[in-house]
Amino acid sequence: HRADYSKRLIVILVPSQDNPYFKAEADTAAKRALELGYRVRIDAHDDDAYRQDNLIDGAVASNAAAIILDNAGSDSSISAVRRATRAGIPCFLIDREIAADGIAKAQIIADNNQGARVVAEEFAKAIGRAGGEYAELLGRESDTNAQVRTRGFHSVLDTRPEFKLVSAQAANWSQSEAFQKTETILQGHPKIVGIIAGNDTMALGAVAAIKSAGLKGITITGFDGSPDATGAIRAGELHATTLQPAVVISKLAVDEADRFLKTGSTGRPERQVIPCDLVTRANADEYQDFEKIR
Amino acid sequence: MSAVATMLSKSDRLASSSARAVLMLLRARAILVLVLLLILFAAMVPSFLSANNLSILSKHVAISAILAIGMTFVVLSGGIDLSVGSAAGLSGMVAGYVLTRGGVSHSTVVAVMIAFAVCLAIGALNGWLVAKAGVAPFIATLGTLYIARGAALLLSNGKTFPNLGGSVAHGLTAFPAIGQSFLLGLPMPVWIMLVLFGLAAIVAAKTPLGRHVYAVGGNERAARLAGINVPRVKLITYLFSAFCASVVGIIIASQLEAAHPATGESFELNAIAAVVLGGTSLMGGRGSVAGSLIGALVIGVLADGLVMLGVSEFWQIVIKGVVIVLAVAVDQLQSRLQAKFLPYLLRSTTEAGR
Amino acid sequence: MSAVATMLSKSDRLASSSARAVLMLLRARAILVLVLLLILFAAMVPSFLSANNLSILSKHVAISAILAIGMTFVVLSGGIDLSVGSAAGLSGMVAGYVLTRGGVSHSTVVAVMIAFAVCLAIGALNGWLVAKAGVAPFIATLGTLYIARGAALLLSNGKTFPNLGGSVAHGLTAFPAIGQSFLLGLPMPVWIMLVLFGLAAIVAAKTPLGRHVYAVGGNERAARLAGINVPRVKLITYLFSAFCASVVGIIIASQLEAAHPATGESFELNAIAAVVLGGTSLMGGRGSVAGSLIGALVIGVLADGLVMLGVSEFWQIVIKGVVIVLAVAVDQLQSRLQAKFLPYLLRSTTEAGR
Amino acid sequence: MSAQEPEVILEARNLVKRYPGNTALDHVTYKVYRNCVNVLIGENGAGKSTLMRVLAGVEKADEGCLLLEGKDVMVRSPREAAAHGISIVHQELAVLPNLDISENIFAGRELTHGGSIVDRTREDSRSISALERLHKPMPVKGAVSQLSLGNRQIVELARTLAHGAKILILDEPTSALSVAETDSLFEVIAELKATGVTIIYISHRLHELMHLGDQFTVLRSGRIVGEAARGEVSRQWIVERMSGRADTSDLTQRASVTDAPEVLRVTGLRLAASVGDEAAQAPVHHVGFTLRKGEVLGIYGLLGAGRTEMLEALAGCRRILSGNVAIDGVPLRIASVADAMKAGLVLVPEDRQKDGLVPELSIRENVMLGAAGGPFLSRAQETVKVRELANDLNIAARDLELPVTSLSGGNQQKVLLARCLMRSPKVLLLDEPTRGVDVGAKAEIYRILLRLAADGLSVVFTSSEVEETRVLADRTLVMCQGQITAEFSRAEMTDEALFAAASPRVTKSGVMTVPTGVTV
Ligand SMILES: Nc1ncnc2c1ncn2[C@@H]1O[C@H](COP(=O)(O)OP(=O)(O)OP(=O)(O)O)[C@@H](O)[C@H]1O
Ligand SMILES: Nc1ncnc2c1ncn2[C@@H]1O[C@H](COP(=O)(O)OP(=O)(O)OP(=O)(O)O)[C@@H](O)[C@H]1O
Ligand SMILES: [Mg+2]
Ligand SMILES: [Mg+2]
Repeated sequence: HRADYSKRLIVILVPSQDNPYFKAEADTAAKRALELGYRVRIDAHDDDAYRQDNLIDGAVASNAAAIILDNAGSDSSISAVRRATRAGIPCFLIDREIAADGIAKAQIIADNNQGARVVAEEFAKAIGRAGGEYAELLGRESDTNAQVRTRGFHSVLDTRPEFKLVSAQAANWSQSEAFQKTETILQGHPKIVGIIAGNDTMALGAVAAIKSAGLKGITITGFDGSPDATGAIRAGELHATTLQPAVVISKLAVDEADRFLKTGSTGRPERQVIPCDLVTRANADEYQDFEKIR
Repeated sequence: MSAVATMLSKSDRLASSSARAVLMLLRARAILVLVLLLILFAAMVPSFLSANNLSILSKHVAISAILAIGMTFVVLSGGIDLSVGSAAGLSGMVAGYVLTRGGVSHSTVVAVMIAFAVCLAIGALNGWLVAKAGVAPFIATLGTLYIARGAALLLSNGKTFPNLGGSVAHGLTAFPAIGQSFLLGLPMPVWIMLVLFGLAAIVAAKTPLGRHVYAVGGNERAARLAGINVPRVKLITYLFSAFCASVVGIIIASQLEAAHPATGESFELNAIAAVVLGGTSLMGGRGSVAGSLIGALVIGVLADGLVMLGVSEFWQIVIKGVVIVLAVAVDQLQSRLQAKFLPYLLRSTTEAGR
Repeated sequence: MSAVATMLSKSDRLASSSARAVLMLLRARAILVLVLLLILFAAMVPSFLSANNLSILSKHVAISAILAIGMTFVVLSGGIDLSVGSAAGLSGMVAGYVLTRGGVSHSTVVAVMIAFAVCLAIGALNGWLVAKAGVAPFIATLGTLYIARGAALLLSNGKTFPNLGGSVAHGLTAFPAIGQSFLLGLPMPVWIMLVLFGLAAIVAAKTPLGRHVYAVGGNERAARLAGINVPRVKLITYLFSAFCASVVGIIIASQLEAAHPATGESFELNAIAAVVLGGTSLMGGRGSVAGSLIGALVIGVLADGLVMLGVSEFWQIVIKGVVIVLAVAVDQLQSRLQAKFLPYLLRSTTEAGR
Repeated sequence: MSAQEPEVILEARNLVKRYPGNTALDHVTYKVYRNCVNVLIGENGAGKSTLMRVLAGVEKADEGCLLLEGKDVMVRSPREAAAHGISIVHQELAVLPNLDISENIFAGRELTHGGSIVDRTREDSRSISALERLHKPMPVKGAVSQLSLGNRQIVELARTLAHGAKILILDEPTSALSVAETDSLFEVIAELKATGVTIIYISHRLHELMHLGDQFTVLRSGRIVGEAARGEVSRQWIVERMSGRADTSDLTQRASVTDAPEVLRVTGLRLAASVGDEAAQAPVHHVGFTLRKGEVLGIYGLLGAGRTEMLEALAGCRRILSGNVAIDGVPLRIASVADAMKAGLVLVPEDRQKDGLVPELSIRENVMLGAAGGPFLSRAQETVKVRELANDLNIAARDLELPVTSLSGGNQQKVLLARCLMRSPKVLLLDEPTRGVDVGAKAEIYRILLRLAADGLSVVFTSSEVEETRVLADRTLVMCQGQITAEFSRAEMTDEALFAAASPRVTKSGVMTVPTGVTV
C-alpha cells in the first residue's frame, strides 16, 4: 500500500504482528479496505494501552477516516476511543470490546466467553466421565482476554467435581514459556489428563512438551484457531481449539466502516457478537487462516 | 620565535579553525538530527507540521522527556536507573488503587501524593543499594525493576483499575485533568514537562547540588575529597528519577482514565536512549538536561513520524537500534576528534589569550 | 617479640581463623542458596527430587546456563551484552528460514551453520562497537538488541516458521534431535551445556586467552601495557556470547519444532542475573564460569520450584527481584569483610612464611 | 618566633592504619604546633600521606584518636575536617576535570544566595583573588581538564586559600611547580603564618624544609622517629633520622659505559598531549637521545614534564606523531605495545596500581601476564619459572598464589620488573621505579638494575629524586615541558644543576620558556 494521499486513510490497530491471529486480522482488514479504495496503515500496540493511546493520536493527526481497533484493554482503551471519536474519527472495534457504550461505532467481537465455554465442554467431553487432574496455561495475566477465557473455562469445569485443577500457570501467550512451564507442571503432577490453554501458541508449546516427554493420551486444547493449531489437530497432536472468526470480523468491521463513512450509519447495532467455532479433528479441514472455507 | 615555530603555529591555526567547525557541528548533532528528521517528515507527511499534530507530538514527547530529565541526573552522577518504567507503572496503579478502593474520600490530591510516596520509596531503595550497600547500579535497579513490577501486578491481581475519569459525584474530575486538560493551548503534560525541565536545568546549572552531581560523575574520589557527601548526592538523583517516573505514571493513568499494571514496560530503555542521544556520557560527569530534552524530541519525532509514514513496526525497531548505535558512535567520534584537535585549539587559544 | 606483640599476633590469628570461616561461608553462598532451595522444594514438592524432574530441570537450566556461560566472559572482561536474547531469537528464525524456505537441500547442518554465522556477525558488530568504536557496552548492545529483534521479525514478516520437526522426506529428523534427544539418559541440551561449560572452564583457567579476559576486566590499562591485545580480547568475548546465544536459539527452535521471532525476549536479564548471582563482578575481573553455572541453577530451580509450588506469577517476579538484590548485596558485604579481614589473614600467613 | 614553647593545636594519639600487606601507621603520636610550619619528613612510603589523610578525615584510622585544642574530636569525613578548620592539598591531585576552575575551587563548599542558588559572581571574584595571591591569574571559567599539572596544583592551593583554614596541610605541593611558582607559594605560606594559620608541610626537598620549617617530625616505616624545633635541626639530623639513605656506597663504584654499541636511538620524537581527565601537559616535542648497551640512562624532571608520555610512547601505548626510533640501528614502527615488545622495549609503569598490576590475579599470574607460550597454560611450569625469577629478584613471597595486592610496595614493583624480564627485553624502561617503595627495597632494586645493566641490559629510568638519579644513572637527561633541556654525565650532576634545568622560566612577558642547556 504505497502512500496515495488522495485516498482516505483507514488506520488498523492490532495488538501485535508476530501473532498469527492478529496478523490475519490486520491483513484481512487491510485487504478489504484497499479493495474498497482506501489507503491503510497497520500499527501494533503490544497490548500496551499507552502505546495504543499514542497510535490513536497518530491516527488523529493523520486525519484518518476511520480506525479499526483491536484494543489493549476494555477499561484502559475507553479514553482513547473517546478522543478519536471526539476528533471526528469513527472507531470500529474488533475482537475485543470496551466497557462503554455509545462511543465506538461498532464493537464486533468474537465471543470469548462462549468460545471458552465450548472449548471447555469439548475438553471435558474428550477426557470423559472419569475426569481427572488437569492444568491450565494462562495468557498474560494482566490481559483482559486471558481473564475472560479463564473465567469461561472455569464456568464449565468448576461445575464438574470429577475435574481437578492442579496447576494454573501464566505462560504469557508464549510458546517457549508454555513449553517449559508444561514440562515443569508434568513433573509435579504426572497424573494430569489434560491441559487447557488460553491460546493456540501456548497449546502448541504444551504439545511440544508432551511430545518430548513421550506421553500419550493427554488432552490439550487451544484457543484462536490458528493454521498451526488446525494443522496440529489434523495431525492428532492437539485435541481442539476454538476458531475466533478473525476474517469474518475484520471484513465486517471494514464494510461497516465504509458504510458509515458513506451513509453516516452502520445500519447495525453497536455490539455484535460473533460466536466462535469449535474446531476438532472432525471439522479441521473446513478451516483455513481463521476462516471457514467450506 | 623562530621561523619554524611561526610556521608551525600558522598551520596549527588553520587546523584549528576547521577543527572548530567540525567540533561545533558534532556538538550540535542532536539538534541537527532533529532538524533533519523534522524536514524529512514534513516533506513526506502532509499534516506533520500542523498545529494539531505538533500538539499531539509534544504530548508524547513529554512522557519520555520527563523520564529522561530524571534519568539525566542519575547518569550524570555515573549511575543508571532501570527501574523507572516499573516505577511509572506502580505509580499509576497506586493512584488507581487509592482513587477506586482507597475509601479516603477519593481525593485526587491524596492519590497522587501516595503514588509519589511509594515511588520515592523505590527511589530511596535504589539510592540506598547503590550509595550505601555498594551494589552496582545496573543490578540494584534491575532488582527494583522486578520488585516494582511485581508489586504493581499484585496490587490489583493483574487487573486494570478502570473508570479513573469517574463521575463528578466521586470528586474525580481533577484526576483526568492532569493528563488531558490544556492550558494556553498547550497540553498539561507539556506544562508539567516544562516545569520539571526548568527546575532540573536550574538545579543542574545554578545550585550546589547540581554541581555536586557533575562532580561525583566526573571524579568520585575527588568529589569525596572535596567534602561532597557522595552517597547523599547519589540518593537524591535516584529519588528525583523515581519522582519523575511517578509523575509519568500518573499522567498516563490520567490520560487513559485507567491504570494498567504492565504500563511502562521498557520505558527505561527509551529514557536512557534519550539521555545518551542528548550527549550525556554513560560514564558520568558530562552532559546536560537540555540535551536530554532534545534526545527525547528526537526519539519522539522519530517514533511518531515513522508511524505516520506507515513504516512497518519491524522496521521501526531496526531503525531505533541503528539510531542509538549511530548517535553514540558519533559521540565517540567527537571525543576522538576533540582529542586530536584539542592541542591545536588550545595552543591557538592560549596564544590569543596571552 | 615483646609480650604485647605476641598477644596481638595471637588475637590476630584468632581473628584470622574466624574471618576465614566467614569468608568461606560467603564465597560459597550461591551453593548455599542452591542447597537451601533444593531442600525447601524437596520438602514441599513430593516429586521434586525425582530423576525425571531433575532431568527436566536440567534441561531448563541448560538454556539459561548456556547464555550465562557466554555472558560470563563478557562480564569478566568488564562489558555487558544485552543483545543475547534477541540474538537467540534471530538464530532460531534464521535456522527456521533456511530449513523451510532455504531451498538448500533443507540440511540441518547448513541451517545451523548459517544461524551461527548470522549471530557471530551480531557478536562481531558488538565487539567492534565496544572495542574499536569505543561505544559503551550497554548502549552498543542495546542497539544491536533492537536491530537483531527487528531483523528476526522482518525475516518472516512476524510469522512463526512452523513444522521444523518436519517429515523424514525432507531430511529434517536431525533438527528436532538437537533439543529433544537423549544421550546416556541425559537430554541433549544438557550435554551441549556441559560441553560448552567444559570448554569455557578450560579456556578461563588454562589458556592465555582466559587469563587475558580476567586481566582486561581487572585492569584494562595494565593489560594493554602488558602487551595484551585488548580489543581482540573484547571482540572474542562478544563473539562467544553471541555464539552461545545462537546455540540457545537453535535448541529452543528444535524443542518447539517452530521458530517464533519474539523468542528470547528478556533472556539477557536472566543471563546477567545468573552471572551476577554466581559471584562474577559487573566491574569485571572477578568471577568464574562455574559460578555462573550455579547462578543459572539457582534461577532455574527457583523458577521451576515456584511453578511446582503453584506460586502466583506476580510473586515470582517479586521474589526474583529480591533474590537478585540480596545476592549482590551479600557480594558487597563479602568484599568489605574481605577488605577488612585480609590484612589479618595475610599477616599470619606472611609471618608463618618468614 | 617567640621564645616560649609553642602550644599544641592538634594531636593525633596512637594512630594505627593497616593496609593489606603493610602497616602504614604503627601507633603514631603526632603533635601539630599552633601557628608554626610543621614539617613532616620521611622516605617514600613512610606513611606521611596516610597520616595526613587521617587528619583530613579521608581515611579512618583503625585505632587511635584525635585531639583538637585538647578536645577529643571525630573527623569522619572531609566535610567534618573542614568544619574543624582543617584543609588539605593532597599529594595526588584531586581536581574535578569536568568542572571549571572556579567551580573546582568551591566544590563542596559553594557560596550561595540564601542557601539555594550558587553565587557565581562572588565565587569568581574570590577565586580570582585566591589565584592572585598565588601570583597565578587564570581564567576562572576555563575547564580544568585543559590545565597543565602544575596549574592544577595551583588550583588546589587556591581552593584551600579561598576557604581560610585554621590548619592547612600541604602534601608535597611543590612537586609539580616551577621555581617561580614555588617562590610565590612560600610567600603565601609566610603570609598565612602571619595571620595565625597553622601549616603542615610535606616535601622531599630538604632545602625547602630547612627554609620553611619551624617544627620537624620524622616518620619512618609508619613510626615517629624524631621530633625537634627549628634550632635543633640540621641537614645531618634529618638524614640520620630518616636513616633513609639506602646504603648505596657500593653502587657508585662502577666504570661508565662509553664504548659499548648503541642499542636505542630516538630522534625528533613528537607526541600529542593527552586529553580528558588525566594530564593535559605540554606535548612532547623534538626529543632525541641515544642509549648504549648496558648503559643506565636517567631522565630527571618535575611532575608533568612529559617523561611518562615519552616512555609510554616508546612502549607502544601512546601514539607517536612524528619522529624515529631505531633499535640496533634498525628503524622501528611502534603502533602497539606488541610492536614495542617484539623489538625489545618494555615498560615498568609509573603507577603500579593503575597501570601495572591486575589486583584480582595472583602473584604468579601477574608475573606471567601476557607472556608468550603455548595454547595452554601450565601452572607447574609457570610456578617453576616464576619461583626462579622471584628468587633472583628476591621477591619475598612464600606463596605465589596469593593475590598480588598482599605484597608490599617494593615487592609489587619487583613483580612488575619480573614480568618485564620475562620478555627478555633489550631496553628496560622504568618510570619512577622506586615510587612508594621502602628504603631496603629501594637499594635492592638499585642493585638489581645495576646487575642487569652489567649483564648487558640497557636501562632508561625516570626519577624525581636527585639522589636516586645520581646513584643509578651513568648519564642523565633533564626534561622540562616536553623537551630535553640538558644532559649531564655522572661527574657533572649536582642538585642545583639538575633542578635549574628542570624548572621552566617565566619571561617578562609572562610566557613560559624552557631553560636552555645542552640540547641533544
Ligand atoms: N590505599 C592504599 N592501599 C594499600 N596500601 C596503601 C594505600 N595507601 C598507602 N598504602 C601504603 O601505605 C604506605 C604508606 O604510604 P603513604 O602514601 O602514606 O607514604 P608517603 O610517606 O606519603 O610516601 P610518599 O613520599 O611516596 O608520598 C605505603 O607502603 C603504601 O604502599
Ligand atoms: N590531575 C591529575 N591528577 C592526578 N594525576 C595526574 C594528574 N595529571 C597528571 N597526572 C599524572 O601524573 C603524570 C604526569 O604526567 P607526565 O607523564 O606528563 O609527567 P612526568 O614528567 O612523567 O611526571 P612524573 O613522572 O613526575 O609524574 C601522568 O602520568 C598522570 O597519570
Ligand atoms: Mg605521600
Ligand atoms: Mg611520570
